[in-house]
Amino acid sequence: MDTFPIELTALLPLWIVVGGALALLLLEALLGEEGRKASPVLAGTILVLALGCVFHLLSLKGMPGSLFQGAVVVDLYSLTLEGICLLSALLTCVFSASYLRRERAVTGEYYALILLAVSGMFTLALASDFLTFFVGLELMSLAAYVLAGYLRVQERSTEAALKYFMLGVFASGFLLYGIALLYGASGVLHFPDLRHFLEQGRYSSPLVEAGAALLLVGLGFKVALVPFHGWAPDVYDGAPAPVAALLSTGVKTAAFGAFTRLFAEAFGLPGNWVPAFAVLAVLTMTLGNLGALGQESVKRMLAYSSVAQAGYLMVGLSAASLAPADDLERAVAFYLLAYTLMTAGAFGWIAWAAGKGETGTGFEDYRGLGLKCPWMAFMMALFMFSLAGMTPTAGFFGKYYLFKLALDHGLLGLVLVAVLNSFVSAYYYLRVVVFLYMKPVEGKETAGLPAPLDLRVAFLLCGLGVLAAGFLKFPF
Amino acid sequence: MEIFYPITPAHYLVLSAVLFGIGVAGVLSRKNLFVALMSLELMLNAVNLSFVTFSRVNGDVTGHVVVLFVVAIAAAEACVGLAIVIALYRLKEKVDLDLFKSLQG
Amino acid sequence: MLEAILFYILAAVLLGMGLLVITRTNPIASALGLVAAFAALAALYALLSASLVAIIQVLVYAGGIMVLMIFVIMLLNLHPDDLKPMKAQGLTVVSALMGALVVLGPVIWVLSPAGSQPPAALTAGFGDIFAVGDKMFTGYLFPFEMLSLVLLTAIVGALVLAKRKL
Amino acid sequence: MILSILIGLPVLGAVLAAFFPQERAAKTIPLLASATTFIFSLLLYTRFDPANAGFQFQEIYPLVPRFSINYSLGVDGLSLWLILLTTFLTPLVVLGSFGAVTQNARGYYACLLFLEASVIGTLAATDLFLFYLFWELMLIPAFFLIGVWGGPHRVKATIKFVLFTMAGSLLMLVALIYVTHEVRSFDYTKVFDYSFPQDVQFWCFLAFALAFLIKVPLFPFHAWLPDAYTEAPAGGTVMLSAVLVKLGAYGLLRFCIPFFPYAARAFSHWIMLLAVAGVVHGALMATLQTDFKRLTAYSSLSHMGLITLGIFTFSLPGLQGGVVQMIGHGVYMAGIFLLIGMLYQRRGSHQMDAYGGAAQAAPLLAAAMLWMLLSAAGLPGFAGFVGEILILTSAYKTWAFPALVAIAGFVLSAWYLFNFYGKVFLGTPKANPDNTKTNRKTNPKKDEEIFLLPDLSLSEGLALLPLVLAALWIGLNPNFFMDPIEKSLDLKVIEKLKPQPVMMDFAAQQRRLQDEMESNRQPRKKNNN
Amino acid sequence: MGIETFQYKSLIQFDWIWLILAAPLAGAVVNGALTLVAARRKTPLPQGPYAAIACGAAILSFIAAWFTFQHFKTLPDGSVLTQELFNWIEAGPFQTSMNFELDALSMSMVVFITFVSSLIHLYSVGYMKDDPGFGRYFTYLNLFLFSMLVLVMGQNLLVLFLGWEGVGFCSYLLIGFWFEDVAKANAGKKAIVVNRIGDGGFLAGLLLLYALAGTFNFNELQLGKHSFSELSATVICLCFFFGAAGKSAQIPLYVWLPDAMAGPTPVSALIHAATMVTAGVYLVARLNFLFVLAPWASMTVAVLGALTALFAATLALAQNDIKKVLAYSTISQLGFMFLGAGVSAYGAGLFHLITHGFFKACLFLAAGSIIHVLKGEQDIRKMGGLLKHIPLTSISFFLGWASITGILPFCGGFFSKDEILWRALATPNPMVPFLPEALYFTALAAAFLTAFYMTRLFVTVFFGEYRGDREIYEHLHDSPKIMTVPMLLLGLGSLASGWLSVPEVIGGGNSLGRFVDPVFHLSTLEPTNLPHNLEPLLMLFAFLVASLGVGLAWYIYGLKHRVWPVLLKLIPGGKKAVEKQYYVDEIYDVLVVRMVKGFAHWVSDRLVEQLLINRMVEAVTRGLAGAAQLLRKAQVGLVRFYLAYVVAGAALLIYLILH
Repeated sequence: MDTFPIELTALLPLWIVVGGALALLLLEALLGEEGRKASPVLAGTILVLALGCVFHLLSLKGMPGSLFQGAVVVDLYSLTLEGICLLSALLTCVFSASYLRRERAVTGEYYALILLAVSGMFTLALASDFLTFFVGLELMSLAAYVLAGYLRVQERSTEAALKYFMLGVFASGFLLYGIALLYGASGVLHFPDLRHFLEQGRYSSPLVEAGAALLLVGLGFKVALVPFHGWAPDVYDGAPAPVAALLSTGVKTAAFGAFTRLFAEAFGLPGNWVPAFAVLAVLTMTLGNLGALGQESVKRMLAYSSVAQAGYLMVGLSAASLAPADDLERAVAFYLLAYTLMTAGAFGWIAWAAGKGETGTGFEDYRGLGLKCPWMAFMMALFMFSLAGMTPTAGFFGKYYLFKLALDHGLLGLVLVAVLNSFVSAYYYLRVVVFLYMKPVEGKETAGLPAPLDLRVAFLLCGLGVLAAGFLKFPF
Repeated sequence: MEIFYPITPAHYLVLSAVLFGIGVAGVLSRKNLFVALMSLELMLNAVNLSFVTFSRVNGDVTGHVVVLFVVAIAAAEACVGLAIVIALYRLKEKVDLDLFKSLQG
Repeated sequence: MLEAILFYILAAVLLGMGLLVITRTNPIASALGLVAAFAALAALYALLSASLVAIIQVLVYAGGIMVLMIFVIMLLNLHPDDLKPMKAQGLTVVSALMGALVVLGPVIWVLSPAGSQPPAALTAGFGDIFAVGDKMFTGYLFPFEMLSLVLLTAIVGALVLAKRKL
Repeated sequence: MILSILIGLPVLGAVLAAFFPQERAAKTIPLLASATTFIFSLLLYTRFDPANAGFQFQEIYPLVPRFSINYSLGVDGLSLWLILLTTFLTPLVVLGSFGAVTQNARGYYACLLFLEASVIGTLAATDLFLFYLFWELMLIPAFFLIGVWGGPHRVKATIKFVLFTMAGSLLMLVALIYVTHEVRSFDYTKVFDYSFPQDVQFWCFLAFALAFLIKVPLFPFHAWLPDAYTEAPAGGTVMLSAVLVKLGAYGLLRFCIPFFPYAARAFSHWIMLLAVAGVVHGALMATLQTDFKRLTAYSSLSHMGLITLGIFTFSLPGLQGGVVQMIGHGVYMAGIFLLIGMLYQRRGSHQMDAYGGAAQAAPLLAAAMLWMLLSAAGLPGFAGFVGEILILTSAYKTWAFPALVAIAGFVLSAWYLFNFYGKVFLGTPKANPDNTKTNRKTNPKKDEEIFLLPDLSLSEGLALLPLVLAALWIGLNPNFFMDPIEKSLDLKVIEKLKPQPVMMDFAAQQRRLQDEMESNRQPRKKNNN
Repeated sequence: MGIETFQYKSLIQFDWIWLILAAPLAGAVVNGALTLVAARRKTPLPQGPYAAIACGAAILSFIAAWFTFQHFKTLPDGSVLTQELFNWIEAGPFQTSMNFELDALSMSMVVFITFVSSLIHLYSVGYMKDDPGFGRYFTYLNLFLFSMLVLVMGQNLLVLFLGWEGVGFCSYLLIGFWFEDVAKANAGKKAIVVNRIGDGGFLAGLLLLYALAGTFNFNELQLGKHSFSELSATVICLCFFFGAAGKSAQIPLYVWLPDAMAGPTPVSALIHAATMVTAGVYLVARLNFLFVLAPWASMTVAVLGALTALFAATLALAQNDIKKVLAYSTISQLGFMFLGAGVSAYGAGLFHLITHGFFKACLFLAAGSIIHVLKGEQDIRKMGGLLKHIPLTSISFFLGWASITGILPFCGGFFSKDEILWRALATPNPMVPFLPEALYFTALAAAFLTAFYMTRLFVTVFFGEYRGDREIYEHLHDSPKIMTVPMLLLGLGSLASGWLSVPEVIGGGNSLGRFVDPVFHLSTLEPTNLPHNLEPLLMLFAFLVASLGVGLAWYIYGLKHRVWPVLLKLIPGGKKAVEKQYYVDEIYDVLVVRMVKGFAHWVSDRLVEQLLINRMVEAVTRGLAGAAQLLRKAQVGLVRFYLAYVVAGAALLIYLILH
């Protein structure tokens, strides 16, 4: 390994993914029909390879740190985020394989776009300056816009793409404006330089604060914080379910990861963030939960729930300027892992259970499924318990670490609101389980499709992950 | 008169802010998808003006680099945006934003 | 003095054209307004000694993006009747402007003092292709590489979304 | 290792029961697993050292090392009997459910065993985090038990149950995070030795107590109880009433009072008042019911109020009475609810009107029910009396008013219990509503079958017999249960509650606060003199 | 004084007391097991073994009691036999043992109880013959005997309470023995519920007592009785008296006893006449050392006792059910006993308890025999002229009648009642001066009425023409020997029991009084109101009053003079009121049952459960659902709105951060 430049080895997962994307495109172009059939397998292989690479890098003792003259930083945190994004993408690929076959929409470009999105996520996770950050964000977002509208013959899918795109670019404008203001104030784009600049005492310059506020708008949009969340329920609902899995987990993980790094490392000083974050957290949790409460479609409920879950993350992030960066990043990364496992699992389950054209996403459609397909239903129940934050699932541990972080730094009121919300959320999560197991089948036969082996394996891994994640040794 | 003369970077910045505002107003108020897209371009260009100004203030060309990147990204966005427009048009033969509200509630 | 005159003329053109963009019923008119606005912007860049950016602005934006946009508008060949109802209602406009002002007010308030200090002294070759290129290919090599992927994504995305058969 | 095995065995049984391919094994595996667990748990009693008030049978392994969360188990006098009660009741519930549960039996037994494991875990955990893990884990099997195998309104009931419990638990979680952060340890003993400032005690006590008092449930937090008890399947109701609600009382004894003695003393009068209000309210509500399962549910509320009353007397007889009452209530409520399940299985109704003269058709069933009702009514010599008299006498000494009001519960219990017994078991036999009128045409039966109400089957009898004997044993030899735990109660609860010297002047208080700051929040040893 | 008391009693370990208890318990267990086995197999077992076991157990218990009694008599005065069985409840300072003791009071009770119940066991063998619940019956009966013995032998109040509740429960079982009949089952329920109400008072007394004394042991309580102030003693005594009133059917809790006649007649004889209902008197006597500290409480006991005696006697006047007459008479006689206890004449109360036990058991058994031969007929209007057909029963009934009315001097109730009357008049009452006279005349009136209604009953049943079912009349013959012999024995017993304690003033030995004196002598107030030599005069007066009653009744009923109805018509509604038992049941229904149910319904259910709790839960859920729907409206689906939210959010953030 020593003979290779460090830029090559430390970023190997990224290169693998990029190479994979190109290979998939070539395959599609050169082989046509056969290439299409092989593309999910190839994409999966590439992702597994990259994941192995990430694990290997995580197991190495020394971390290379900053590379490309400070444009990226490879440390345990970014590698963990990469791992989570890969996990999300891998699950999406598995969910997509059977889903796309059912919808008769298999193409190589789809998987290439996933890989391109992943490389965007990587860039975001690794970014250590605003420009890299912005490029990564755009790379990820562009791929995401297209994926959301992938089933363009369906109005819902295209509408989702439209909404996602319009709001995404709009928010990018704000984000970019924020970067501009920060750049204007400090003259630098690198996070450590910004930190250095802020430490010199020009912290409360209104320019910095306004810049940070606008930055927050852009980031808030990406991670769907209320009131920047308008798109999220519609997009997650309208996009094909496997894509929704990717959008709500991988994309969010990368955005939240970078968000956390930005505020923990670049802005990690006591400042005016706490009230702003707290207000966002409260709004996001509460409105997200209330939105989910009124839904009759499980998929849309999950969409709102992912908004609410971002609110819990914000509870932890509210301590960003108070807690050590390490603690914060650890708590956030763990929560993202848990969140990815359960949310991706839930959306993937919808992809399986909703049937052709996603006609069956309502609560009523899953009546008595627990008796018909006990193990698949049990997996969904497990995801729901985890989302509701019940022990001993990963969801509980994730919330626990976040709340603990906030509480340890005196944010009692915020945690109480979070707890209250968590309580409300239990109602609609459990409602899914109620329909699965406790409502007798009435009238029409519900779905109860056979689950292919790859799906079963994916769900089993998800389920095991949800159960075990809290007890596993975390990389950092 | 000091507000208007001499020209300081603040003038450019305010100009940029106003342009950004026009872009925002356009996106918010227009139902025509094309106009909305163009308004988005206006917003990005307003930010570009700020970058260039700050570059000039700080005597550092990093801002210019950012602007070049933004131009490229804007191109990519326009490309995807137009593709979405086409897809929508194929569905409804219209490019009216208000027509697309099947996802709600 | 000359700079001031130029600035005010260009600013007037820029804002006027911007307003034109968001008020015209016909998207072609809007597009032409946008081209003009971009041109004014390029001139402003030049005023700020950003020569390379100014050139790229004209080449890429006015020459590339706008042509693409107009092509699409033409391609879809919208009937004039379709355009009528797409004009914004008065109330929406007012609320939009209010919204824009709510955000912009404080920003402008912040910007005015921040930008009022005199700019740094100009160094030789500030903003020319060498200076910018040097920066781009040293400190920002990685994002630049990634930028290529952005463009690739855009191409693939456009392909996926716009091709006729799935 | 004993405790881990006690937790592991039911889990193993649950997994086996769920996965075993043959339906027939669905009954034997859980029975074997729970019976083995019970036999194994007897080791706890035989090897328990009553002279040692600390934790015994301890096991400690790191669970989440970064946060120094340990998998640490241990048993002391506070938890000994409740663990044994759990292991004792589970095989009986399994046995008693043989006839009752026919649909998805494997899942049912798996849930039951899973519930047992989590209850034992809750009782044995000596790490606060681990305790919370198990505490919430209990909800999941209980949720399924009520929701899948319950009555017609089961969904509402189970959601209500889970949400109510969760509401309390979540607040407790916040307090738990706070407390463990303050002590910088999750270890029970460390937190136990720490003395919290008064205002912290105040709030943390409220948060902890709310969780436990909802579980108990204390009036007026009992809204979940009637529905959950009524709608759950017989086995589920048994586990709820006999085991789960006891964990609330256990939590009070284990955590609330020793951790926050100042606050416990400050709130004791209010809680006593609410407890006695629950005693009377439950009894009065029970007199109104026409559904006998609901009636029993309210009577359970009444009795649990008594237990809370006993705990908050803060005297040794009161606490011991509370513990004996917990065991006794566990035993006779298990009996009553099993029997109610058997009645339901025979006639498909919980309405008293649907029955009548059952004692004639099913004398053994009637005798067993009467036996359990006598315990519930607090007849001396039976399980219910010992706790009642101990609690009332100690409560009277602490504060006369609630004890005297609680007598109303004693008086009314005869009214509603014998009313229930009279309407269901005495009088003229009533026809099975299923077989009359409309059903007669489609389902012609002989006249004698209309009144059919078969007596206890062998498995049902076997399930009830230990309960019958236990109800008497507790009533006649309560010392068997009280002696081993006396020391633990004394040292872990009573000693903690003794008032510590109060600093009267402000300056001294300020100095104390400063000392606290300087000692960098290190755990302080309790000051006993 | 306290130490003196303690020294006065000497506790002597006696290891055979358990046998008295164990025999009936074992009988109950064995019979119970047999019954359950038979019920399970659905094939009834033969009745012989049941009867043998049960009667054997009762007789064995009597023999054990008798030998213990013989042993007891050899001991010096004030001795107490004790046996410690095991520690019952030990929790810190709360120490209670399952200990039993026999002093003179409980000794006499035990001998009496075991004797009477042995006879009634035997009688029952005949009476319950062919009943399908034969085994069950004897199980209950043995269990009752066991509980009753525990009650009187317990060394502390908790053990007493064990027996107290046990007899109440057995009474419930036996009243509702024929439970297929809803009315009978409900009578049982009424009994146990009313008893429970009294037990509430008992329990309150226990709590107060324990809080003050820290013990339930009678000996220790007596030792430490000076820790009670007069007020606390009064409250405690009133609480216990409330409990006693429940068990012994005194005002205001007597209402269950008439209904309790639903049980088999031997049960009425044993439980609801001879033994269980006297438990209240026993309790007051047992706690004499407390009552002496509380003169007001004692006075209450006396007044309520006297009132009950009169009140129940008036009710007995117009009853037509033979058992109901006897039931009211029991209530009335219990009132006499309480009157005795209330004026601290505990010995006299106990004496009357025993004589009453004999003659009332005898009367009930005779009534049972009549019912038996008449195939279940209980209405005296359908009887008459039975004297010559069932001579043995008639003789028994006559003996009982003679005892209760006191018409036959030197027999049964004559002495015991007169002793109570005398003490009521002669014991001074410093608080209410005219009270002794009032009590005396009330009791005398009750005695008069007793003589009257008993004679009415006697005459109506045994003389005149038979008015019932002819078919039964054809086959009339006396009950079998197994029934008549115990009946006659009891009749003779009621004659003989009068001689147990003939007053000294007329040259008697007052042996029972002397026997129990060590228990009570510190609590007894000397009858100093009147000179002792007035007693025979009063006795004579009482006899005359009783004779007047008998004569009047004979005149009215025996000679067919319809004076009585005319008399009643003079008081408008009077007869109806008496027949309806003064509407007490109805009043209680309104005052107690309806009020409790109303309270439960309006306060507990409507106000607390529905309005406060459910409404609140509902309000929260509704509020959340409403908010959720509102939020759905905000998610309009239009991009422009979402953009506007973004702008609003941006404004919010900027203001928050820049503020």
